[in-house]
Amino acid sequence: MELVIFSITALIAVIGAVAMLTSRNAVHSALFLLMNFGAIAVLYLLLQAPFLFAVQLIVYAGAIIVLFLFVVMLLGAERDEDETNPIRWQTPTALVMAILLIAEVVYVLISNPQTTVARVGNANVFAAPTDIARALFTTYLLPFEIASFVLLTALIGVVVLHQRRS
Amino acid sequence: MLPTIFYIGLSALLFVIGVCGVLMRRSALMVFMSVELMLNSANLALVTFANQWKSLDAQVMVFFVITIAAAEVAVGLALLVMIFMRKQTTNIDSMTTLKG
Amino acid sequence: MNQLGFPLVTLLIAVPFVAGLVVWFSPRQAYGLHRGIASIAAIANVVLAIIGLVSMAPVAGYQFVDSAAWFPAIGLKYAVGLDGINIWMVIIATLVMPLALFAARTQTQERQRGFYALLMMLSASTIGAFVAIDLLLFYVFFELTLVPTAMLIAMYGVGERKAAAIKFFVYPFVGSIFLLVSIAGLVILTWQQTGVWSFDSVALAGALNSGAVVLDEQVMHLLFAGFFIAFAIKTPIWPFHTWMPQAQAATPDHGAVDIAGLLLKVGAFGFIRFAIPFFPQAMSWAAPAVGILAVISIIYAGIVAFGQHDMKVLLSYATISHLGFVILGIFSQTVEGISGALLTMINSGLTTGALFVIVGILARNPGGRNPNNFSGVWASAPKFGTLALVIVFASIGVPGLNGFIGEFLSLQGAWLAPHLGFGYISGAVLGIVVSAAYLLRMFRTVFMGAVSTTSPVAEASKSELAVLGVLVIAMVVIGLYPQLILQSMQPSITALVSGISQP
Amino acid sequence: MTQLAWLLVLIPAFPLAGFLLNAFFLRGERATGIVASLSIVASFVTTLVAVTNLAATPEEARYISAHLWDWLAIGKVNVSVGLWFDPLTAVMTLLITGVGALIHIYSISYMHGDSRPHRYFAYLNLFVFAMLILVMSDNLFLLFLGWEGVGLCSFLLIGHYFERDSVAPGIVPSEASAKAFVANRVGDAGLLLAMMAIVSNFGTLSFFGADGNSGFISRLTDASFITVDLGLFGSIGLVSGIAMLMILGVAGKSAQLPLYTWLPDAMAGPTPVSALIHAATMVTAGVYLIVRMHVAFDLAPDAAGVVTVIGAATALIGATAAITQFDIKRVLAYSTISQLGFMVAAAGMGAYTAAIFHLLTHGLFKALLFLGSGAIIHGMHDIQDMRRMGGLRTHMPTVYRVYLIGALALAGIFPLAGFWSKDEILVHAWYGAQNVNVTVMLIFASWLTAFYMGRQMALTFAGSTRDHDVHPHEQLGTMKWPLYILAVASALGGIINLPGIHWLTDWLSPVLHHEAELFTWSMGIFAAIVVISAGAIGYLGYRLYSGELLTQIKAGEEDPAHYYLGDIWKGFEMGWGLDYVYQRLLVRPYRTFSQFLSDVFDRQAIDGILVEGSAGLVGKVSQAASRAQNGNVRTYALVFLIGVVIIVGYVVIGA
Amino acid sequence: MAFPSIDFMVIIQLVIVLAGATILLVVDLFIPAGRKRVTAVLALAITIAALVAGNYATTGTTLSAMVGFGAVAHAVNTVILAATAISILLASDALPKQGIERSETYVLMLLATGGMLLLSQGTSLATLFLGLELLSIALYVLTAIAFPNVASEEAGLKYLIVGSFGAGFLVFGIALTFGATGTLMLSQIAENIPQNGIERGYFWVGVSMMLVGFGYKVSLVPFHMWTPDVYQGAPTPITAYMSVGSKVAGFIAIVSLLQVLGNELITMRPVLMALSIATMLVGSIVAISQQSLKRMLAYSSISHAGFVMMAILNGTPASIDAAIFYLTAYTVTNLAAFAVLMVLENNDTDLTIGNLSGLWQRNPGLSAVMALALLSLAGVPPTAGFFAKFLVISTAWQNGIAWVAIAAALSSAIGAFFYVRCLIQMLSGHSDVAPARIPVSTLIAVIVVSVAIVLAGLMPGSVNAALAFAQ
Repeated sequence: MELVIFSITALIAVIGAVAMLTSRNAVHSALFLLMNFGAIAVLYLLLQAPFLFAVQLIVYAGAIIVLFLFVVMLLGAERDEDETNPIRWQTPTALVMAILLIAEVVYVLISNPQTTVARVGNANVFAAPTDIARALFTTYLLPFEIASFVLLTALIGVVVLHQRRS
Repeated sequence: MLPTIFYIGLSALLFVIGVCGVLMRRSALMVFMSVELMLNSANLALVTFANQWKSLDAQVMVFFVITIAAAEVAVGLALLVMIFMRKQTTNIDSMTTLKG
Repeated sequence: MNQLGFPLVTLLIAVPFVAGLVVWFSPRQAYGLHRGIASIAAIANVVLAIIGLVSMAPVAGYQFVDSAAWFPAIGLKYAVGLDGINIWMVIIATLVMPLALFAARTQTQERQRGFYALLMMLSASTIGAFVAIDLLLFYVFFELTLVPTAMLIAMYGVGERKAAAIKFFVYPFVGSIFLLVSIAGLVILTWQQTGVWSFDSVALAGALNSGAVVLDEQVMHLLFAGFFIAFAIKTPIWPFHTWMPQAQAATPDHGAVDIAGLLLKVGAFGFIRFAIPFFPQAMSWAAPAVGILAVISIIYAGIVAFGQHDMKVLLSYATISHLGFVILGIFSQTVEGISGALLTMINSGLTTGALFVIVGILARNPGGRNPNNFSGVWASAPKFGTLALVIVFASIGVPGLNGFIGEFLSLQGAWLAPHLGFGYISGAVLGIVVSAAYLLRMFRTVFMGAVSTTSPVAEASKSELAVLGVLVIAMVVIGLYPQLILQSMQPSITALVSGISQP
Repeated sequence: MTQLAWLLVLIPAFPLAGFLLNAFFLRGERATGIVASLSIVASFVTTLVAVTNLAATPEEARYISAHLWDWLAIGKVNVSVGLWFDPLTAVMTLLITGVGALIHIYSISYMHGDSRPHRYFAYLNLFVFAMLILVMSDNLFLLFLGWEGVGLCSFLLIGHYFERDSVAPGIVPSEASAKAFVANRVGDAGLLLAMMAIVSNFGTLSFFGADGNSGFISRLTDASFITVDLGLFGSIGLVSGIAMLMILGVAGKSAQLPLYTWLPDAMAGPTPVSALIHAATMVTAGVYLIVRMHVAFDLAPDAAGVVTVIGAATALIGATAAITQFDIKRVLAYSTISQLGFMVAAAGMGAYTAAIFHLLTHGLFKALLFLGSGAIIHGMHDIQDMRRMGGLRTHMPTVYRVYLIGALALAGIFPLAGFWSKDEILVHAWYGAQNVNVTVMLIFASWLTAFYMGRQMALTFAGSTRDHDVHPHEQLGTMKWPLYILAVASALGGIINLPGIHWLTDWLSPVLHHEAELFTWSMGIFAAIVVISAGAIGYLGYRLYSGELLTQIKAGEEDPAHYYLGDIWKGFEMGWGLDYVYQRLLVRPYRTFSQFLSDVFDRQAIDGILVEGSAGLVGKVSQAASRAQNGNVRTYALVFLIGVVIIVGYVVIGA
Repeated sequence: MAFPSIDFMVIIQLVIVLAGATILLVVDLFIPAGRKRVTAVLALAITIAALVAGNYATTGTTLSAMVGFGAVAHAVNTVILAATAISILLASDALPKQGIERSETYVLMLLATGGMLLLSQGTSLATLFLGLELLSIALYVLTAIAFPNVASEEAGLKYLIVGSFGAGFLVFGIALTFGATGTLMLSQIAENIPQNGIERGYFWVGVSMMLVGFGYKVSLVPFHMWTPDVYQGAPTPITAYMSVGSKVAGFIAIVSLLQVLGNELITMRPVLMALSIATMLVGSIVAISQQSLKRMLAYSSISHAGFVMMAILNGTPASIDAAIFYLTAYTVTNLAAFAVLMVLENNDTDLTIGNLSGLWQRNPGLSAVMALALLSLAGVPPTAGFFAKFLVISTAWQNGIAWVAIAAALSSAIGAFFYVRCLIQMLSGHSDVAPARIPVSTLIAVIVVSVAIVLAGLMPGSVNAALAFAQ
């Protein structure tokens, strides 16, 4: 059962990713990315992370993708890559490297003697949002604050970059 | 009860696809999307491990990563829009005045 | 504090350095002041050096040592001192400064402030390199000498001064970096085996010779290679010599820079001071190859000098040729050879310095620096001509004058050395023929023949004649009584050769 | 030091003092001349005193030594500045100071009106000083000082007229002087090597040491068996190696094969200089060296053989060249080379006494001839070309007489000095060494000697003057007395070693340990044959050139003999073309080579390829790398990824 | 999970800087447009306050061991804050000259500084990650702050793309490391490094990816390619700031990362050596063919990064001290060089070597400073650069890794060439440009750094004293 759900969602995620990678139109890519994010959200659920499931949907699907779409529409930059690629060897080299990287990861995953097959998904620990909140405000207080500073920085940045020259 | 490596393999695959996106797409927008994909796959791995180790830390980490991702996208898009206003393109191949 | 009760050696460095600073920050128009301060400092330094010489005990090892902690974290000390070997380098290094200042009298006043300041800095750093006991301190001065010289060439030079200055700086610098690597290696390896961070050359030599530190051959050769590259380029030995003629072609005509740079024999000195006590086996191991290079330098530089049309370049090749003898003497690792090498360095300081003064005097005339533009100077300026004659023959190496003794001893030492032998000498001895060839050619073209109508040379001024005369007297004295110098070297050199680390 | 030692010091001290005075204080022509001459005369007198004192010393330890100061004391190199006065030194010193004094006096009027008389006399004094050091030094190192010192002085004196672009016959003084010095330098290199070999093997350069037999010479015998391995060149006995190296020095200084070419050009100097330096004294230094080192040559027969051959060959070559010359001084120059060949050959054959004997007599009559020719040149207003002379017998009778004596002496006509000395050499060659080839060569050479002297007499004095726009006159002034004295000396000089009397042999025996061979009738006959034949050939030469040939010879034209002998004659005239060969094979290639090295090799190969080249290589790499920096961020990311792949790959495989 | 005990004295500097930034942001609103220099002064005051506060900070960790403070952190914070102070001084003159009247610059600089401090003090991967991002995002904006200058915008975008690319790797690395060890705490990671099994694979891939994630920040080859473009495009004061600040911070992060490995460092050493050698050589080689001074300095900073790498790949305390010494020397030297550039460049011209000619006649003082900086970069005694170079080279010998030392020698040999070329150009050339005027605060900054260079060269011990090493 678990495996089935995993397989389906995984498939969707990969398809979404590949489609995003290949589709010529930025809007389509954004939508495929949305699909991928959704699939990943489902996986979060499988992994007993409901809070992150929510965050994923809200922040990514709700905010970031919308932001992307918004910008794409605003700029009308759907098809910005139609002129020919100036660097011919770029794509093939990139693919080769990507495959190599995959190969390395796969090597890591399969080569090692499976002393104990780590498993995930048993239900006895359910990371409730409250636990995460508590963690955020106790153990991870400082990182939390810093995250806020990061957002502040981004805020200032965006404002600065778009203030008109006086 | 799935082995961890299923999830890790998936996240790795997605990560690499994201990497390919950064390397192969020429619209800065697409590049940002690919970066988002990379971060997401990393998140997936984190969550997986969180579950494997029965530890919250990783989930908190994911939370932070999402935050950062948002911030980066915000700044990035702001820059991009600013540049687009002058260049009328988001294609990073056209941004090679600095070189050598 | 030393037996004198005042930091003699430190003063030797400090006096010109401070003088340089003062000149540098003095008002641009105070021409008299620039020259005055510089001259006073130079004279004072000579006096100091002579005090050191006379109050020196005839024993091996450093005297008048000034020592102070510098960078305790790595056991770095500021330690300077004099011994039989470097005292004479210091003497000459101080003596050439007044000579250089004398030659610099034709420097245009408007641009003389920085010139004198840099000259003083050069003198300070040169002396520093000679008196340093601490290895890294030596290195500091060793590289410091590059800066003022390169600046002098770049700012006051003639012709291709930019390229010359860059090459002058970079080429030896490249070598010296490998020296730095070797120093680091030596110190670290010593530290790992003895647990002591020390740059004290005496202590290091002691540790290496007493077997307290054992380097396996590979590492030893590697370290020695670092020392060798640095010193070989700085000396210079063929084929690392090309920076030198180019630099000297670009120095100002009056030759002050060349004279001040003459005692920049830090490279050859470094071989004696550090390479021999640290790596005697490696020296012997390398000697056959280096000997060949030295012989090539002697003959090659002699032949090239014969073809020169610029007297300064000719002289710089002559210097390279002399240094070939020096290197032979040093790598013989015999008492005779090392004494000869030191003596040859001193002589080349005196003789070539005098020759640069002569070229400076000639270069005032329309003829410039090309010997073919002159003729019959001996007739139009008899006194000048005769002095020039003696100096030329001193440089050729006629017995009775200083040049011969040094060369003879170097060659004799090399002959006695087990790893060199007469094969090298029979090659090197050709050097005395070619030197006669190129120097006599220059003398013949410039001083003999009918008096040139295009650029007749007037008799040199009283002061010039006086200066040259004094130099000539010095040459004759050294030539007839070299023991004057050699005796004071003996204890140190004997100790050096017998491998005893000096206390 | 004993008074005798101080006496010794005085001998060179006088000329030195004269030199210093002339160099720094005196300027007037007369003053300088007189001071210079007086200093040499004083030195001569001192020498006489010293000799008498020497004669008083016991036979087995017949030497006076004076140790002045330690010159070098480094490791194995221990050299002192010390003088050594033994019979050999005595005769050399007498010759140097005696002839020197005469030539100084002669110079006073010869150099009258010269632009730089003080320089001339200063150099002359300096030369005598150096020459005295050469012969009086008690060690090889100091000898080398004198050796190079005389070379220096010869450089200075040949170049005395340095501002002239050319003197007769078409020599550039500055070039000639440089040539002489460099040629000598080649020889000196050999001597230098010999010195180092001696130091390395014997640890001393002193000939005899303080006690007379602790020097290296006494130890040569023990070292005679040592051989040195020369790698590719096989191996050679130590002693003969040293001797061979010395031969190089001898060849340079005494103008032997293959280095004699500098001597004819050295005639660019004033004639008295030629007389003193290039005839009487300096050029004989080589012979002196061989005799001084005779132990080494006795121990090294191969080296001695080389010496003999060189000497004989040089004698022959010099003579043949002398036949053909028209410049009055060049004739004498080549004759000097040839006579030096006689001496060297004699020394090589072990006839050291004979060599010294000939050295002395030759010093006398060659000096006489040079001074005579000087007088002629002076009288002919600096014309040296014999084709423009002739008939001078009437114009300068005095010169004619003395010159005739000198010529006969040189030709070896009985009973003049030359006869005895040359004859002793020939006799030794035939009876002593029994070396037929050498004997024949030497005899032939002496015939030629007679011939060219006859020719010269004819061309110069016989007949009537050929060039009518010169008006020869004879006004000798102080030149007169030296000529007379030398004439007498060269007439009677033979006495000192007549067969049966042989004072010289006895005098030198403490040094050379030679007993005079007893005189046999066969020797007498041999000598008679030689001398008669020589006389005949000499007269033939005189007849030929004073007879009908005399009318054919005109200024600037070839010798009639050239018509018969053609290029052979020309070759003789060029001194067998050795000079030409050197010009073509050594000097010019050297010039080109050095130009090539300095302009091409040094700049382009060493600096251009090694230095700039490596720098340029880095530059190329740099440009390539900075082109890879194409400004496209995707490429940056790609390179980034490549890095990641490599690193991850390494750790995955490695860990 | 109780509320953690907070010892503010541990993070006092961080608190001052970040709080100061926030306050300054508000205060800035009430400062009229013409007098933005006041903002600069305030920012400077905040930085100096933080600098001083360092002496009162207490050693230890706090906030549930998310951050810590120690000798090394103190030293590094001092360098970072000093660099920030100098940069602010310089910016306050240079930015207005270039027509960039944006007082937020100082706020952003303070925020970036906060990020750096976090990198030096962080003891958890989370903290390090956030610190890095805080630093990066601030720097993206600062780089592009010279808009509408095209170069500046382009540089900003490139930096952002490469930066987020690197961030992706960092996060993935963190994920894997967590997967291998089950914790984000550096100390605990160090304790349970998996010895076998798949976890070991996770661990090493994770560590190397984190190395990459930090390595791009200090521009190790081959993650360096953004550096020249960004340095050239960014406004010079910002270039100066990031060339020193983010390098120091990034390296200290790498140091704490490598210390986690402990003995396992051996496994990583070949990689680190390769990185170091490549960085040293590529940096100096490519620098030769640069005409733009900023680009040249960018490449030179790359090769210097290689030198620092050479020191820290030993992992011994001594070598880390050497690395910090090197970073200090490099910081002051680079600041001096950039300061001179700022004085020379007017509005937004990109200076080339040619612009240096005749500087000696025009501004003797200025060219003296430049000469000092160049000599120090080349490592000529007696300047800070010399001892730095010597110390790192000697650390290379400690593990018998002479090859890195030789590569270092080659690199600085090549480097010497273009430094000296600038020097000679400056001394010998002639030009009829009017002498540049040195503004007051720049003058102060220049004097400070020059004194520092000479002092560190003549009395290297003083550096250790200033940074309070436990030598």
